[in-house]
Amino acid sequence: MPLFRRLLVANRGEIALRVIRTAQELGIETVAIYSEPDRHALHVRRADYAVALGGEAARDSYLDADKVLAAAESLECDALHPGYGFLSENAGFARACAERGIAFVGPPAEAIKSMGDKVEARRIAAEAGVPLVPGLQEDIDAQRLAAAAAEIGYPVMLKAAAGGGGKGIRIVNDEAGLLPALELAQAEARSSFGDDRVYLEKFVTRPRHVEIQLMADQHGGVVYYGERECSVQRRHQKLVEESPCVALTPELRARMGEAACDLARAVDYVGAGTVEFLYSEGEFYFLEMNTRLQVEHPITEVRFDVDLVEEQLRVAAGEHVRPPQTPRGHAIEVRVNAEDPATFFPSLGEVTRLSNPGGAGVRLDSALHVGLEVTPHYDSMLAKLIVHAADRDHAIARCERALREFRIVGVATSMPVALHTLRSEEFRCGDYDTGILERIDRKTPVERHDLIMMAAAAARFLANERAGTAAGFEGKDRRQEPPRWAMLGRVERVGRMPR
Amino acid sequence: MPLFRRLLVANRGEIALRVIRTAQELGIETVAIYSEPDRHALHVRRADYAVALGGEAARDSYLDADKVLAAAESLECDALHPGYGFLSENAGFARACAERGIAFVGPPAEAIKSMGDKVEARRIAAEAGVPLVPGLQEDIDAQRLAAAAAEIGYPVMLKAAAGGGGKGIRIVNDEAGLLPALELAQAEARSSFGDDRVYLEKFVTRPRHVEIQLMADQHGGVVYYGERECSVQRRHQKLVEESPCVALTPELRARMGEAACDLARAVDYVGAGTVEFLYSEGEFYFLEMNTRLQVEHPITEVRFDVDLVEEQLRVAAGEHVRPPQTPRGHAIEVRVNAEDPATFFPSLGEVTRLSNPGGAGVRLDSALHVGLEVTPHYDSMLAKLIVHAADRDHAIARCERALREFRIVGVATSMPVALHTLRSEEFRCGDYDTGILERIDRKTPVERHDLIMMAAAAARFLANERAGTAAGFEGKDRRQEPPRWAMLGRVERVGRMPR
Amino acid sequence: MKYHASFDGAEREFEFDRTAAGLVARSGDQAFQLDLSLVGDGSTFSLLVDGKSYDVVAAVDGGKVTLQLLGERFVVEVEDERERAAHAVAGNKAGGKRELKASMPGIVVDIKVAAGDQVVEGQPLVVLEAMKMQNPLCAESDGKVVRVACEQGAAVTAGTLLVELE
Amino acid sequence: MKYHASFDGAEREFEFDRTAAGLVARSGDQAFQLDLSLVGDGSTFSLLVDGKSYDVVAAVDGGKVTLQLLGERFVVEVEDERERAAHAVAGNKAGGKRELKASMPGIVVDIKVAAGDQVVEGQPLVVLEAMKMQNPLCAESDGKVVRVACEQGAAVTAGTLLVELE
Repeated sequence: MPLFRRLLVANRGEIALRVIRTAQELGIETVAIYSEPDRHALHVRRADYAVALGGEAARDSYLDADKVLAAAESLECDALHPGYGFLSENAGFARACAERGIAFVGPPAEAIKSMGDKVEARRIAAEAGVPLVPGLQEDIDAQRLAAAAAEIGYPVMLKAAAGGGGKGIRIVNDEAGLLPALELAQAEARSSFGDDRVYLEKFVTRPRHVEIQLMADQHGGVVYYGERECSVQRRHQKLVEESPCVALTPELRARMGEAACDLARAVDYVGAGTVEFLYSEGEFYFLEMNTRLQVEHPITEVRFDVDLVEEQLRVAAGEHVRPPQTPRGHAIEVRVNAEDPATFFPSLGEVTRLSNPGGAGVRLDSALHVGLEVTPHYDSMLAKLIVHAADRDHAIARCERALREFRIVGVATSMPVALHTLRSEEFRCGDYDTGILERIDRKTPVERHDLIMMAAAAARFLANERAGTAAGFEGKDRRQEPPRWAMLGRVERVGRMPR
Repeated sequence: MPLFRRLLVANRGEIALRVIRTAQELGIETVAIYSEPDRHALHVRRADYAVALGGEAARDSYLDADKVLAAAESLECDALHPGYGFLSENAGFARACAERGIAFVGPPAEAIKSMGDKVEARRIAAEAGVPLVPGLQEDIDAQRLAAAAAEIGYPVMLKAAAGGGGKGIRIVNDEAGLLPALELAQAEARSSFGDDRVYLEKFVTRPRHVEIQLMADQHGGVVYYGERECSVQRRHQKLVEESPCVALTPELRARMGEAACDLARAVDYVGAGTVEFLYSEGEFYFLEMNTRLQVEHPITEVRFDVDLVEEQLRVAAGEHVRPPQTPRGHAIEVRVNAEDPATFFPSLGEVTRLSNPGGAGVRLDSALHVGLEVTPHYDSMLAKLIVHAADRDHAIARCERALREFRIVGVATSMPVALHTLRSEEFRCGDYDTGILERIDRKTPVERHDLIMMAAAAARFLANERAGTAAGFEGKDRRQEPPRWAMLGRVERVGRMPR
Repeated sequence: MKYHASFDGAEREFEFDRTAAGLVARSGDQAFQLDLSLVGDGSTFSLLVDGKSYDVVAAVDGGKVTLQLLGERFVVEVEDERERAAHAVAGNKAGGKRELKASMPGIVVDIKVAAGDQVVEGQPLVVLEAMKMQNPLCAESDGKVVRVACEQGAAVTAGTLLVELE
Repeated sequence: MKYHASFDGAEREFEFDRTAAGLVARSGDQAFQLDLSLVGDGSTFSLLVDGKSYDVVAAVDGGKVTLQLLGERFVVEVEDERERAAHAVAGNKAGGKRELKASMPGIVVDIKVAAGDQVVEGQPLVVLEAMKMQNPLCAESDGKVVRVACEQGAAVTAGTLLVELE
């Protein structure tokens, strides 16, 4: 008996395909939903059933809870997997599923709500004994501030309570600078946000972003599967993730894991969740909890030999969590985004050729196919390349090798940025932090110039030969093929002479 | 310091690419060799260097030891990996490498020679205490025959010493039938082969083909990595392999493993080797030893988290063997051959589209690329699909899923045969033997007829719509694209409007 | 336009109508709601039949459609009305000589018949070696060998006449 | 035919000769033995330079060649002799007005300049939101804003004129 009879996959792209794959392997029927631009998408073609939502923009399709619920009900789905993004952290949607008797493959609405409210989440974390960045949030006056700063230790930060995105932050290096900085910060906050409240927080130097993957069942059981290091970020978008984090000791790892599980227990959590921490110099501080599957979950899967989507479905069906196996080796994930690697601008267009990486220790989670139109409607992530090897050095080398093999023609991708990261001394030595991407030298070495320009000139030379009728013509001209091949793909030629 | 400076990969196709990948990950420079039809092959494009051998047929290129050695010397290679097939089990070639100071990544010439001579191999195996199929090979007369048959137990086989390919075999069920059968067999052998010698062997009922993967170093160390079950065969060509073999108990597995290691020690073996056994009803019998990497080695790799090519290179460089890790889960490999799945005829042609399987637990070892010409010059194997999952049921489901995802257009492949095997009750229950492929029902169920014919009619309907200017035209007509796209691939459109 | 499909001994006729509500396929007294859409790679189409999804690779070569569907490969004969009418006329004129041609390039390693032999359907006539495999080429129907047109050991290309039958 | 390539501030001239011994590329006083061969997929070629092997994906768009090589992406300007001569003439007539156009479809979320402002190379002029990302569009060289041709909040398509400069 499968865990569920029929699962609606309320997402698109690689994560929809990811969920469909595991569901099918477990004998669960799958239902895809799709917006108008996604009619040909792989998740539609690979699911057992597909329901059109209409609309182009996310809010008219994948974010429209009523449409999604109607699709689930029309096909009599008994479960729904939200993936990540879209409706995955929408407490009301989770509740609506439950009300309709559809098992929401995620935490209860209350847990989503608690962790979605950042203030509430901090409060619960503090109560559960999870370390927070030390600071002083309330009742700020000069005396209390000085006392708190002395206790925390300099440098400290003054942040505008109403601020965000790095605005209204002042760093203070010693007590002498504290009061002048307070006045300036309050003035700045008033003019910028019309609200002069500020708060004090420890300035975490060289922070690393480290997160714990956990899984909780409906019976109070909680397990965790080690950590992931996600410090290679640009504008808070992760680009390269690895597991384990080279900075953690087994003792720190255990403390972080236990803290994450304590938080999950505090909100009666069920399902897959990730607790994000800032890590710096032997200390870790709670950032937030993501109440869903994380993009980078596969690096945990390959190390622990676990299928986290399977575990999600099991606990959603009422099973107990299973103890994780001992992790093995080192894993790295690279997110492949449709963007110009030099300017970071989104790159739109049609994927016209595709050559996937393969071989030992390489996993590709992708919804790429030839003919895919990359449009501005959705996220720019095209694929995730995951590698696994016996140790970190081999994993880095394997990831480089796979990146060289992976060829996407038609849109530019962020792969070269990942390659520069993997080749950088800072990443290789492992002593890096969330600022690494800004520091990496991405210039082309001068000694490559000859090769690059020769290859480009050779491409034009070939194109000219191909276009003309010059002697020395190489390759085949597709335009001269008999038109019948062009009908619907080429006919499979069984036992004919190769041309 | 890498293990070697520069490695010549004396092979083509997926195994050449397999070796190149690991070598590059270990920082070893790679040199590809290629015949004329292989100028565009992936192993040529992915290696650091490439040397043309000239010639089309294997004997004029990859089998020409002089050409291969000249290539290795011209690029100053300090090691050579023979892959499988071609020169990999040629003792003279191994010796020629050694004489030139090139490390042959394989066993010493003497070990290749001993195991390559089937009579000698049986003799050494018997001396080393490895079980052979019980029988009577020499000094056959009626009395000795009857005594031996009684000891072995009926049924027994009488085989022509000069025979082969199943000819000249008689099965005898009881003592009464023995002498009449001997006379007939001798007469038959005389008329068929001009040689009336026959020998007696136990008739092994429902044999399974089970083999042990081992690795030996230059210091007498030998380890083994469990077994592989390779009973899904057609004309002695393996099609689907799995690990572990469901028929073995841990005790039997250990006995087979120790027997294989004893044989390796008996011939001072070095490197990767496979000892093949017949298994039936709790007993196993030595068949032969393959003194090279085996096609199906990846199912061992994914279970043991080991890179066998890396281990080969390590022991070739003089390192000690490393103790294998505890195996995890279940693995299945499917060989994807270019052949018509209905007639088993070779399928030649050009690969015009390719869509690779992906996701969790899926590995593809392949040298396929769009534009590949499948010619009659070489082996028909195009790719190997390897899946790994927590248990056998999940592995079978994952393999089915991946086979559905894997699309090759331009040549027909054996994938549907593998799919029928995986779906058969005989394979699923695990109680199968080397005769399984002949017994599997490959007929299309009648309830699929409607769908198949509708899809085919729809394809013609679409093709007609596409060819004409009818209303309701769907999709895009590539023939109307601007000619500049056709030059050398489509231009990557950064930030243009999608059409 | 009607399409006549035949596969594995079964036959069906389909008619496709693009209506305001979408595409409808009719076969006998059955009707299916279809959504049919070519993927941009030129060889794949997505087929939704009453909500069920199928990912189909198709190669159309005249009246022969080769499908990849659900991991399997099916070769289906599909004629449209006009072709069917034309073939019905031509069919009446057929019969007489038949030829066995090499279905792939290879080497003739065995010839199992001689001129004048009676053969039955499925009987191996010639063995061709290609890609390290021995491939028996068999008679497509009962008949008599008129002429053996090849020699043992000869290298032949695909399409080479090997045996003439009647 | 000579080809003039420029990349990242560097320039080279190449000439290709197909000789009996193979293809030779000459650049200045250097000569390279090449083997250049298009793969059947139409966008990839295999390049062997004195035995070293490179797998190159190239897209040629007029004089702009976009390469994928060794895992990286390079955009190289390549002119042949004739184009170079033609451009040298045209170049002398250029100068004057310049335009900032939307490099992608998106929504104008911020306009950072007004008519009459002096701007320097690299200075952000307009911020365009696309795919959940804020993308600053910057001045390509120093100059003066003549006219702002867009409004905050407007949805624009790729190529829409946003700011005129001189």
